[in-house]
Amino acid sequence: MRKRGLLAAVLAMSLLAGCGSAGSAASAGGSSAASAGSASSTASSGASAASGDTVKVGLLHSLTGSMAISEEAVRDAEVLAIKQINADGGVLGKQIEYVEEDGESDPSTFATKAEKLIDEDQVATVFGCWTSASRKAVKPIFEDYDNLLWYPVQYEGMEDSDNIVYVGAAPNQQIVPAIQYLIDQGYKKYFLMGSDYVFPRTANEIIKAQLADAGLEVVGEEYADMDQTDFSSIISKIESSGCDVIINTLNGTGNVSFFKQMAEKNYTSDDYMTMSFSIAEEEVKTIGADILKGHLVSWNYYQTTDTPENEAFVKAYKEAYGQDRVTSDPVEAAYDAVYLWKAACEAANSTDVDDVLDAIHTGKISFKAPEGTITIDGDNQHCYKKVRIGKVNDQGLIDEVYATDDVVEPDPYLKNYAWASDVQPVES
Amino acid sequence: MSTIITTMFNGLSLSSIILLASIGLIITFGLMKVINMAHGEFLMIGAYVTYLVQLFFQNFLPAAVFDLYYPVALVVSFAVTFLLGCVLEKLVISHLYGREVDSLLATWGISLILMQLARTLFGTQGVNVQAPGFLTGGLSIGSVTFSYNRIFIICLVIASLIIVSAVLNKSSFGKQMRAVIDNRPIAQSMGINSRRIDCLTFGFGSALAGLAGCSLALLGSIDSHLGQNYIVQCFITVVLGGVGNLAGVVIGSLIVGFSTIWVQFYTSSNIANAIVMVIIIAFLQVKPEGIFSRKSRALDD
Amino acid sequence: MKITQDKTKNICFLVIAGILALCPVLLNSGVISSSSFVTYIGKCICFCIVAIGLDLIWGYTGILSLGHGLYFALGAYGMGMYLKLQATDGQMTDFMKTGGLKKLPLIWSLFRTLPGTIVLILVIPAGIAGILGALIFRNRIKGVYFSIISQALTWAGYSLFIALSPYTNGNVGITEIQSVFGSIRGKRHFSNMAMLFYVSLAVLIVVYFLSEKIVKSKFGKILIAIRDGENRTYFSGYKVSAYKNTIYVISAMLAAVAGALFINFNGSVTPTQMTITYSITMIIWVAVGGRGTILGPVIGALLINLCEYNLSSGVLVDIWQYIIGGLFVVMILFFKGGLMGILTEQIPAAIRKRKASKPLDKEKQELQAH
Amino acid sequence: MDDEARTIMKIRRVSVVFDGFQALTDVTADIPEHKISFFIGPNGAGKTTLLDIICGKTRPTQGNVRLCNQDGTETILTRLPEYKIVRLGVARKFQTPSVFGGLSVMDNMMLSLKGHKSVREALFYKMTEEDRTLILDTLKQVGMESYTEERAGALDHGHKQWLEIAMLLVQKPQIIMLDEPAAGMNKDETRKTGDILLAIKDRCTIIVIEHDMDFVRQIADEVTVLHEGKILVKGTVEEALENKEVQAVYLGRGGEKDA
Repeated sequence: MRKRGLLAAVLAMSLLAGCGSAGSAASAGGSSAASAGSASSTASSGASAASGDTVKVGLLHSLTGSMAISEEAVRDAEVLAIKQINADGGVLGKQIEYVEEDGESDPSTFATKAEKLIDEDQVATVFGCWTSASRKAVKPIFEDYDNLLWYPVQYEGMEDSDNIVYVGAAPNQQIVPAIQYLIDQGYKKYFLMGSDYVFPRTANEIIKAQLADAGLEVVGEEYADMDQTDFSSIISKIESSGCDVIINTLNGTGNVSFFKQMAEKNYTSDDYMTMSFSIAEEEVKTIGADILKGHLVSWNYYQTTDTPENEAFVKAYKEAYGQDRVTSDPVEAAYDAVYLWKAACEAANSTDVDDVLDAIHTGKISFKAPEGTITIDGDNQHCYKKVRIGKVNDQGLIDEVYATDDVVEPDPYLKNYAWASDVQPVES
Repeated sequence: MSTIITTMFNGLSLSSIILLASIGLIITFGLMKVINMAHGEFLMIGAYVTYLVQLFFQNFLPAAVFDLYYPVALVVSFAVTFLLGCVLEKLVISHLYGREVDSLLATWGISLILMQLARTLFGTQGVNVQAPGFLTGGLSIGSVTFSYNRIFIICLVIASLIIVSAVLNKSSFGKQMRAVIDNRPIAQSMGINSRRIDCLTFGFGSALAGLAGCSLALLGSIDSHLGQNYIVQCFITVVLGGVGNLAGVVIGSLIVGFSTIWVQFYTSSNIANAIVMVIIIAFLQVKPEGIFSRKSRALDD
Repeated sequence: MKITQDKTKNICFLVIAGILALCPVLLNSGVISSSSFVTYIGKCICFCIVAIGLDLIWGYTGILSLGHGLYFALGAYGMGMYLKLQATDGQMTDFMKTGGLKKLPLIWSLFRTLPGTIVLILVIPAGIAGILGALIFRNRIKGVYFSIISQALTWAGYSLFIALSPYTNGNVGITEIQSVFGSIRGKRHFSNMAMLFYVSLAVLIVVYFLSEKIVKSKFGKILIAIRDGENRTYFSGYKVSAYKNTIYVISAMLAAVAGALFINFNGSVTPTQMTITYSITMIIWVAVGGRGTILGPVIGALLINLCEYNLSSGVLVDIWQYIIGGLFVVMILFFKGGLMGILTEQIPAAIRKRKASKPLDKEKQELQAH
Repeated sequence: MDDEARTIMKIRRVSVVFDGFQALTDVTADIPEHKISFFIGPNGAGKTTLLDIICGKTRPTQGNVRLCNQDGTETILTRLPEYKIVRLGVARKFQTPSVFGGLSVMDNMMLSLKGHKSVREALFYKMTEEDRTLILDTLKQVGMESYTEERAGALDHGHKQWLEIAMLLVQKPQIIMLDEPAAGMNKDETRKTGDILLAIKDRCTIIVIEHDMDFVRQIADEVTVLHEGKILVKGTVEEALENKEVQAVYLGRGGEKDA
């Protein structure tokens, strides 16, 4: 990871003249106040904020432990966005200086570090978290200190907080349409499989309700433990269930083991179609396109998404972190989050949390993102996003096979779905 | 019928995986009484070496010979982990003989370092090893499919078992090794270089882990956490089987493997983990000497 | 001479406790700028308590438990359930509903009142530890075998808490709760935080001197005897297994108390607290501080966690992993006594050597010459 | 030797098999009270195994060992856990000196005192004056009264041996079993050990395993020769030494051993 940082530094320097050094100082040095501060002032010499006047933001991801596998890429995207923004003058003329903390894949550490960032480092806002566990652990802290968290990952919904902006998809922007798509495709027998934690369990409750409403059959429901390496018994259960599609909510490493072991048994997407909610381009890379090709996934963004913004984004990302790296939905969402915050600050003409929140509550904060324009909903602080169903191709990229014509309104509690009444939380 | 066969095969292959992962421990833990918590990281190293060898074949050799990367990787990862094992022995383990608990803790520190090293070198994201042609897919008989890879692992386990017992019982190195383990001073007085033997023994144990890692690479993700997924099961298996006893560990792995598969058949994996542990504890109640049988005249060693 | 040394240790502890006690005051008077730091010190106090508990069984009795995270978490969950019920005023929680439960499970309803909760926080871990201990020690399973089994049990507990998601909220655990004294975050809740802080500190002081008393008693001597020669102790007419079991239960209860306090500071608990990694981290505190003394673990826990707090961020993340790993290895290899050992043995010994060797230097050189 | 000595322990038809190896075969013996009984024999004769059985470290495959109480009743030792056997007053010193190295001599003695063995008692135990005096007297017997605050681990071999003997004495046992007490001691130390044993003989029964024949001659009342797990001869030192078989199996090797 350090290596990457240095590599990034070298590339950035050669490519983006001065501000590269800001990036390098920051990304190689993860930013200690001094280095990034001084670097950024030299960086933007000539730009409006020559004074070296900066605004501090926090990055809070797992850089060690089991979750680092997923979260590193997201962090890289946030750093990239910060570097770009600094490169063209920063936020309200202020250079962004980021303070980075390691969540160590332990929600309690996330809580500690969140408090440290907000109260000790006095950051204006924090970009971070991946698992629902870490988000739930820091949520009350952001509320008590009245700070703002930008959460870049799709999640199970049933939540909204004044102090969190959810840039990833709500269930009705990923899970529900994906299931609808499968229903329309005429799949009859569904097998639900996920890692044994809260997102899959909640997601599956939603899916079961939706399928029940459509009068379709769930022929099996299985949960693998977090670091399970042998899936043979789950695969046997799939075989005997006679399902024709698998709804896969496994996370990270579980996916690798599962699909490799499906391939061991000569199964392809023709035998068992899968619809995955946690497989993005990175996972495809680690599992192998030869194994995954033809399988379905559901996101709001793919590296192949055809917009000029995306072209630029993918180019910048690869230049910064190496040609072998790929962009994915969470990566893009994390990248958007930084720009959305910038937009909010500019609308509020302040980086103060309350002003930023006021600006967000107008419901007019939006960003022309790689996935297309996304807008923050003024009430539940989720984003209006396009839904895209994709199919893995043999280059290991994901082709869009279906997309909503327009952005979908976020509905974290699935209030607009009659069948969801049972999965909605207790009114309190 | 087919479900029964499949279940049996699953049980067998899971057992073989566990056994393969723990076979190195039979040497380091069973014979040397060193609790190597970094054993899992040696699995990880084996897997990463496999990845590197594959990379080399992809980039520098014609596609025709690509499949050969795997046998090469087996050899290379054995060699690499052997050397690393020797280094580790010289630097750390050699200070820890007779201090079992301390060896457990110190090697855990080592495993922290090795994991971070993996992150530093290969990044946090997992890397992919593509199975060689002759190990992709499986052999279908009727409705049942036996994956070539699983069959290969079973063979590899049997092979390693034979190697180990041969080394221990036939080779002069094995004889010296057991001499040193039985009675260090006498062995030394007979002119055996015990420090060298220790080093080689530990290296051998680690190398077996590397070998295992090489085949685990085909089963799942290769990342800095690979080792952590196996370590607990490995140790409990060795303890269950009766430390230092090849046959015992084989039995142990079979118990763990089959009971896991069997319980998973009725519940979820997590419940299975819990239940299997309970089963093992219960078993140890009936047969604690499955854990240790010591015939030492010294009252406390 | 031994006596005076114990005295100085106790004085050292009281000094440390005094410094800790000052933190909220300093915060109030603005010397310490951030309340979050003081909250973290509060967490460290909890870590000190669990470290002392670990030292009682490892440092004194020679039983290495790799599973104390389990008891720590049990305590935290117990308190968490009470606090959660306060937050939902006794109603069932969202995750129960999502999990398909129709009404509040019985086990939860036991945690409605604070007194009941406190009792259960002590009784449940004690019960579990007692039963496990009885089974394991009866069979004379000891040394690394015990460590490995305790590790496996922790793993089982972890899996179980994940699997029983409707009751435990799976990997997310118990969140969105306030401390027993209400919210403690930010300057405006200073009084609550101070209250919680001083309660915890008081508990630590009590635990410290209680442990000192235990290890000085005949009971404590027997623990050391067990560590030095288990069978010999049997042949002196002591039922070793009973002693082991007792101290194991005590230290499990200490861990639970620590957990119960911890969740008040942390505001959430997850199964991560019962992972093996977390349990071994606790061992590091004891090893670095110095096993076999009650002061050592306190110092270790404070030192390591304060370093981690400041070092495991930004550029230092990677290096921190090397540091902590390396430090641990070095300590185990060369300084079995940890920092306390260095202070009370290595350094004095070195000084004595220096003094002794001065006149001998000549001879030394001659020896080297040959 | 006076024959009206009461039998305090009965060893009845004891056999032990360690996976296939017959360590003891059908051993039967009576231990007379207030006498020093020796078990001698070449290595592997099963001497230590016999002590292991008496004190509960090893369980016999067949037979049993009974303790004859003053009231005429008998307690079967071979069914009890070792710590209960100890509490009945059957104390043992092991071949390798095993004192509690981490504790002071005083604490070692204190732990060996009779009574206060349960967890609860141990937690609230306060040392009484008579306990203290008893300990000091006992230490005086082995000439270690000046060592009370030494760390037991720091003592030299001989002192460890004597401390361990003192730890047995302070238990006020009925029976003391010693496994090669003279091992690794020089002549003077050996003699001193012998004197100690003679001095305590009237207070308890002593069972000794030993190779050193001078030591045997010094203090033995009765000698039992074991060979390959069987009893060869039983009688006084002289009777034992005159026996042809004994000379054949033992003395030759014993001689070498002493040389």
